[in-house]
Amino acid sequence: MDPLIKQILFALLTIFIVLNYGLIVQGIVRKIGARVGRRYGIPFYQPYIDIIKNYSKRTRISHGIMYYIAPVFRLTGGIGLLLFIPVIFGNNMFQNFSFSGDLLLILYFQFFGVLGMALGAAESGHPNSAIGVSRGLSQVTAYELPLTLGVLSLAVQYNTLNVSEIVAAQQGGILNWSFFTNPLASIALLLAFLAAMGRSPFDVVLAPQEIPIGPPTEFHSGFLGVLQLNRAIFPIAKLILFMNLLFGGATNWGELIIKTFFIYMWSVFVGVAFPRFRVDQSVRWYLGVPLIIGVAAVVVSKFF
Amino acid sequence: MVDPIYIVAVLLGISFSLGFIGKKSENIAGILSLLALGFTTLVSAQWFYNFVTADIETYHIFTTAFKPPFSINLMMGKEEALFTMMINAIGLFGGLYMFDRLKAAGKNSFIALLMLIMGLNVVVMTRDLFNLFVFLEISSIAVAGLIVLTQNTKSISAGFKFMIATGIISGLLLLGIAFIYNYAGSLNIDHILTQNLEAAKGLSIAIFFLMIAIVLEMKPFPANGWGLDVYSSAESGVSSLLSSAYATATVFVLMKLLPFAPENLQFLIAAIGIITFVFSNLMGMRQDNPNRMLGYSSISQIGLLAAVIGISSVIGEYTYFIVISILISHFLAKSGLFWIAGIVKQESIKNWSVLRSNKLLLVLFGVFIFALTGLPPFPGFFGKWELVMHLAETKNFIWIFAVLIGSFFEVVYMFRWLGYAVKNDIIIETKLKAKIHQIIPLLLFAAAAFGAGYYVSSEHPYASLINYLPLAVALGFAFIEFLPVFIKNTLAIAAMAAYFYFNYESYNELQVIFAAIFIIGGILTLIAGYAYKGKRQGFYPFALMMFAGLIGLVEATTTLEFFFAWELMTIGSYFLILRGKKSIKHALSYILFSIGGAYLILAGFGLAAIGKPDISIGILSNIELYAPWIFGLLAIGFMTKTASIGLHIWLPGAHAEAEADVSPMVSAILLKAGVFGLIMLFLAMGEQFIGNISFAYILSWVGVITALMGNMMAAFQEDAKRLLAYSSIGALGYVLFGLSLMSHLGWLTAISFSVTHFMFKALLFLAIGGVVWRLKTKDMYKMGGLIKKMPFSFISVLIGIIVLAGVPPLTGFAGKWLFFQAVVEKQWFLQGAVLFFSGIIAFLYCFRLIHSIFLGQPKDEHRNVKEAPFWILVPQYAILMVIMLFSMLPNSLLKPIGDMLMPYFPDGAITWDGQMATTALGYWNGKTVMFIVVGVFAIVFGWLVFMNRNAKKVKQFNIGYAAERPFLPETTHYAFNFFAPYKKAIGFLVAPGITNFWHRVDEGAHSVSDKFTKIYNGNAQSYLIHIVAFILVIYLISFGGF
Amino acid sequence: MLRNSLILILILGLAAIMLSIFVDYTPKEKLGPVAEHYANNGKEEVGAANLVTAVVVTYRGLDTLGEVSILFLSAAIIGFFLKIRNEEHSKNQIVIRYSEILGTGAKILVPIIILLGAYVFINGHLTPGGGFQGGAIIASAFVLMLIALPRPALNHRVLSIIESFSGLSYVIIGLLGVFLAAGFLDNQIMSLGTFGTILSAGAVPVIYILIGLKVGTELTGIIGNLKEIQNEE
Amino acid sequence: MSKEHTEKRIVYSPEGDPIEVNPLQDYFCEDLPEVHKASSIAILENFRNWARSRSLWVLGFGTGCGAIEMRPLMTPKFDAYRYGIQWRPTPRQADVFVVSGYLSVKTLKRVIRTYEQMQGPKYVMALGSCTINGGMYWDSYNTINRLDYYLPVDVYVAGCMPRPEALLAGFDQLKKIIREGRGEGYNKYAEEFAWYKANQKKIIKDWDMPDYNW
Amino acid sequence: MQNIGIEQISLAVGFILLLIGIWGMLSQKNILKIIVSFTIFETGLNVILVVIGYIRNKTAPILDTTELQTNTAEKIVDPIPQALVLTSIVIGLGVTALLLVYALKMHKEKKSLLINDYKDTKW
Repeated sequence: MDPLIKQILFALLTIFIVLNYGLIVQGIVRKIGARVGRRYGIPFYQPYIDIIKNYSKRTRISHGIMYYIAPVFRLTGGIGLLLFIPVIFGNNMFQNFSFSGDLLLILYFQFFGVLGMALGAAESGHPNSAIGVSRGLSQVTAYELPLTLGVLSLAVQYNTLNVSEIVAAQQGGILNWSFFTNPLASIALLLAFLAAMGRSPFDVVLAPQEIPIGPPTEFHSGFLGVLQLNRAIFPIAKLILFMNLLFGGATNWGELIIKTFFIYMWSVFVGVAFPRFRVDQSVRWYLGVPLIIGVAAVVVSKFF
Repeated sequence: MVDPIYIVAVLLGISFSLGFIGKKSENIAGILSLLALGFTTLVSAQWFYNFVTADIETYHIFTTAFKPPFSINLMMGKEEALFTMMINAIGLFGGLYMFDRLKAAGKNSFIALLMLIMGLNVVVMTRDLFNLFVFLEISSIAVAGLIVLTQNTKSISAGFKFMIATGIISGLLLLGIAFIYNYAGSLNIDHILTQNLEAAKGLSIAIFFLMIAIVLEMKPFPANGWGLDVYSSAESGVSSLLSSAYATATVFVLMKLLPFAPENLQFLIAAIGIITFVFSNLMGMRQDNPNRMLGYSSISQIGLLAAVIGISSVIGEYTYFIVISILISHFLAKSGLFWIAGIVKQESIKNWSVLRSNKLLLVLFGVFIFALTGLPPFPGFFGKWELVMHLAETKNFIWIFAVLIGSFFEVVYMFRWLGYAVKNDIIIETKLKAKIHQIIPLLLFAAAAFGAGYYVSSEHPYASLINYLPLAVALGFAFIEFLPVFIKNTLAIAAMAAYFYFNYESYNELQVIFAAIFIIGGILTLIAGYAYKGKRQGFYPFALMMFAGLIGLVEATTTLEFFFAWELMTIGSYFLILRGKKSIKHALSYILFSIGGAYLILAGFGLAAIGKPDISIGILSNIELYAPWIFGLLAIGFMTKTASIGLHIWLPGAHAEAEADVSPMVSAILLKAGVFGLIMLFLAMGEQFIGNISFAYILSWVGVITALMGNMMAAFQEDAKRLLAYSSIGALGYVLFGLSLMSHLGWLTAISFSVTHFMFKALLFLAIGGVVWRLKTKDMYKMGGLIKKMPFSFISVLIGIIVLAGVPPLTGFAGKWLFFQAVVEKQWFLQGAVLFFSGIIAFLYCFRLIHSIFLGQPKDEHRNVKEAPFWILVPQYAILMVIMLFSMLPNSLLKPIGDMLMPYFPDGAITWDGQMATTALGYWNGKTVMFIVVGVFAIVFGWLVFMNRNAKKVKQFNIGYAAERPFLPETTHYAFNFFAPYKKAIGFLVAPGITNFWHRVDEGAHSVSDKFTKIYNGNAQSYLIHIVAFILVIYLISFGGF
Repeated sequence: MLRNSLILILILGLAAIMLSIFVDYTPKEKLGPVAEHYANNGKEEVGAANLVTAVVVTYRGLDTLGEVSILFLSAAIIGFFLKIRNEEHSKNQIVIRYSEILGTGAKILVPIIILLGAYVFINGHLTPGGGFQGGAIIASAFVLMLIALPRPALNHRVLSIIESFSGLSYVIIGLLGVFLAAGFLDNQIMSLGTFGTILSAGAVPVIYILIGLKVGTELTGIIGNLKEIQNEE
Repeated sequence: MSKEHTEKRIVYSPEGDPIEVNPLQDYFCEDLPEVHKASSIAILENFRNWARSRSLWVLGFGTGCGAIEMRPLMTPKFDAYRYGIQWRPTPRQADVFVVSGYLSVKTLKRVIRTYEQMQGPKYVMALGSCTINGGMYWDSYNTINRLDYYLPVDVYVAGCMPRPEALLAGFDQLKKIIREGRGEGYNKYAEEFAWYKANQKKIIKDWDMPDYNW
Repeated sequence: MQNIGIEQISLAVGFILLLIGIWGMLSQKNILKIIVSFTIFETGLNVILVVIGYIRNKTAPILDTTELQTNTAEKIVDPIPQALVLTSIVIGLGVTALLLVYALKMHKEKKSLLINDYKDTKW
């Protein structure tokens, strides 16, 4: 088989696995949230039904071309991000397209979807969308700072920006994980991760009552369906990235699922325990403790 | 050749014979006078010409049959020829200019004019002290007469002050002469000097009186209130005579008598001169009356000349060159400006907008202002250059500082004035008409200013290397201003293309890159100029002048050429910026920062040239002395152009208010001049240290903070072009940081980012310019929903912001990727993190830009707007093509730059494998990223189109609006204060501290200026007290006691 | 008070400077080099018995030309300075009372004074005096006339023609020196004549006559102008 | 907002040319709703209906006093989420409109607008006797009596007020209706649009919307 | 200072006149008095000039006797300062005349001869 075709097929397989895993984990997480609130909660497969329902809608309206293709940007951003991350360590095929670029490509490609989505939301002409985008972008700038410091710290530690190499360097035992070898960077990254997942207390972007879920407020039917697909893939891609950076990557899908699930749980636990921050609060918070930790991480890894 | 004695004889003869003429025949009197002056001008011109071309010997004129010292003799040397020529010319043309005024005052006023010129001629030529005194008296009495040409309280009291003051001064002069005679037994200058007189206290006091009287004639600070009052109240033509002729003669007298003065007195005179220069210019800043302002300027220029003459023993043989070039500039420009002031007749410079009704006068006004402030190609430029070079060579750094700060003050008020004339919105409904006899002198003097510049530069060993061709082409466009824009634009593009085509082979790679940004970029932005209708007067000469300066920078081989080009570019861009709306303030701050920066560069070059045989750029690379200083001065100088933090406040306004195609020119292209300078500097000087800290390290933080602050301020702007302007500040911060990394990757980033920044900033500014063109507003919140009206502009902006934000897969990412490779390699993580942070902030304003303008709710007013003009779109799409090419094939951009950098930074280069770039740390393949992204995008898009094939197209208010319906687009479009929460969180960072700082500096300088001017209280006696006190103080300093 | 003390301090300072000069001053014992040359050679070179005249008219002739120009210039300036009002207010002149005795006396004295003046400038190269002194004496005659007589018939036109004529002639004589003799203002365009007689010293007497005329008319003109202005009050 | 915003006005373009603005026409899509046929592939349609019935997104719009009875559905005691019932803040994403109780004329206008902004298939559930016959407000000058004059109601839940359990029963009923393919209320609305609109306009005096709010 | 003669006394008088003149110009408020002070100043200068040319026990430089015509240099005072003083006087005359006219004109403008009243141009 042509290696390229093979590669593409494996990429599709990756996407398929991640999509399903993402949807299920979404359902489970919501279930957990319900259980914390002493409810029974939705069935774990509810996200599937919601997506099918949304595709089954018969009417849809369009606000314009950017609105129309915004979900495409969003999903392309999610899938692309996934494809640029080496998923399974030691498996050539599940490296997907990570040969295209290193960690920096991944960090920057996140914004591809964000930007497209923001544009689509803006074109709907809904003020709440624009407010949401404003909040979202503001918050992004805040948490990217500790994130970058953490990543830079890791880059110093391993002297590379190649994700596969970072994973390789963490092999050989739990204590080799960056989480243990570089705790400061890990803390900075995990704090940044909270907002990156967009969960409480950093979910003011989507505040459902105040600005009816913000940017996607006008999206519906098939458009919303595409966005929901992305909501399944994109967090998992991020989780895989954090897993690769901090927790030694995964050598098989089982390991991947376990590790990412626990990383996800971190944000879930924080989310169910803390109320929502206002944007300025979250921005200030990120420019406080996490920033200091990030700076400390960089300084420590540079000089020690 | 005509004996110079005829100058005296003819002037006297004619003035005596005017008595024969009856009262009604003033015309004849006037014409006779002018003929006489014309004759004398020719005589001295002829002498000067022969001195220059034939190198003849100095000619001595003996009166009576006896040789000096027994009789009075005159001398005609090269200097005398030049000075008398200037004096006679100003007499002739000043007389012509004032012809109707003099005529109205009667034939006797012609006598005063002739006598003044005659007196000054003899003052210049004579070699006898007492004769000097007599003819100086003639001149000052003649001036006192001319002052009352217009008789009003002001002029009469000013004349009285003048007479009383000159009375005391000439009394002291006579006292000095008397006692010199007492000790020397002779009055002949040469004779006295050749005697070896024993140093008696009385003699030295006599010499002191002689010198101090001459210095007082030059109106030193603070004993000069009488002079200022004359300048501000006399007829403009008379002021021009006083400033140009009288002052010129006193300068010469000082040169002539300087050998009398002991060394410490010479330095004292120099000190007085430089203090006068600085303080008069400082006080000039608060002036509102043009004549008085010019008076301050005159006094300051003469003070500078006194300073130069005073330290001639230090400067050496170049004193003459410096004095002449500064003096000629002052002479031509000051007379021209006084004359124009006489035509305009406005008491306040704010009302000078009336000058706009007469284009010719406006142009002349600009020429004179530039000549006066010592900008190229006028002679003052070369004078200032040589002065600084020689002061540096002799390590008189405080003097350099004083010269530059004084010049800077002068620039402040001169350009404020120019700004008012070109742009102030006070409309005065009068059409300025200048009579032909007023225009001719102005035209001739303006032409002479250019000619003098050429002459002076040809006298200079390095200035003669300057390539004047681009400047000549630019000036040539001034003569075809009557042609329509289409032809001029085509010609301009053709000229630039031809220049590039014929020259690019002689450039090295670095030069090619920057020449390409400057020239090709220039051509691209010029294409947008086709969108303009009419003649677009005043655009092409300056645009081309700017490009001439830019290409001159690239081609410069000596520091002089570099500085020349730098100033040229500043002038051109200043006018381009001044063309914009409400630009008056911004253009002023632009020129102030530019000139301030240019002075720093000048000082840096001066220091660099210490002990070097020549001034080629190469000297920068082997500097033993003061290297950190030189580096610092030059770096700060260049950073004024790259608008680094602290020096950036000129940029937002200047770029934002400019026209649609000027904004990209100044923002995308012009800023790269600073980058080029920095590159040159770094290449030549490498890393420099203050103590243990590397300059590069400091600059890296400057760059980082610039990037952060620029981007953050951009996020909070309401004005689209201001937003882009702040974004330029941020982007140039990146470049500065890249350069300061001093590594292969850092430089690769900086240079490639310069290219990329050119592309996206030109794209964005053109696109936004097109929008502003149609919408006639720059406030983003007043726009909205324009995507449907201006889809092509939208695509430009979309691509532009994606590149700007550095989002893959477009070429902007290359810059970001390289940056972090470089940062990690260099291990400057904190800077890297802040840069990343500021890169994210770029998203804020990028989104805001596209959202507020193109998305959201369209406004009712804009329902019928059309797409931006075709010719503004053309360059955008040309740039888009290139962006796409570079995005697909990043190595087509990066590899040549990398190769170019190999000689300088051989380590840490990128290895290329097809489009795959690999560094020690990471890798990136632009092509596959592009394919993957496009592939995934296409599939998802197909899926979505299939799902949503029957989507219903709705209108702007069909939104779920909390069960209500929107009522007005204005209230529904969320765009004003878009990042309010963000501002709430970290808005304190963008408090306008730096702007406030500069405002305080400005206010402080003005209030100091105000305080100082208070000493001129208008009372004649106070002025006399100043004079006496001045004499006493100088005496005490010079003798250290009584 | 402050101002006056400041002035006093300044004057004391100046006085201190003057004192330094004064202390340093030693009376001359003999002539300086240039003066010595004049004393020894003046007779042969210029031929004027009055050495001061020799210096004034010949050796330092250019200064004298300047002096004449200054007077001329002052007169000219005063002329146009006062001119504007002249035209405006020439109607309402005030008649000043005068004394008959004074008037008659003046009429007698004026010609004599003029004669004296002429004598002084014609003999300027021989005896003390000269063009300036003679001119001043002539002018004093006119001043007397102006003060003593009610409506002095001062013809400014004539004055100005005499003034211009003498000035121009002076310049021309100066230039003749360039053509006929050694240089500008050389007195040897005419023969030096016999030392000590009226026709000696070459052009010096001629020049002094011209200067005398010129100074006389110029001073008269200045005073006449001032007087006219006063009449307008 | 006053009425003047619906009247024609003149604005001036940047060049100064006058532009006439007709708010109701210019800002809104004027097209009328269409009937959307169900897919002819029965199995596909059944699958979709199943999905629709298991994923009922309720618009969070409390129109009347009954809104207070919806809140308990989210609490642990009733937990409607387990039935696939969720609340959405925007009509665009909602499937079910619960008209909770009495409906004043003022609110009716908003309800109509919101309903029309939902995407089909969409369902209306009416709570309480007030929506059936006016209930205790039967003679109010300001409330409507019968909701189905104005909107196609799929399920009525009677009571004043119905308890949350009754609501759950109502949802259950709605699910059944949907699964049976009878949840076509929005098609009915499109078919008899003229009648509904006439009724609506008869009672709403200050009609300042387009006929159909897309 | 061993023998104070006529030269020193005259010189001192000259300087004192000079200083009185300057003092007058600096302190007198009346324009006419200022002009008078100026002439005093001029006179002082002229006195000084004459003093400079003076040589004790020598005669005027007028060679009207044959005795004077030989060895002239040892018998006469310096003629040059005398020539200079003539020029200086004439110049002083011209300036004074002009100043008086100025005073006249200023008085016409404001009907005042106080120098403090003429401060129209300043700063």
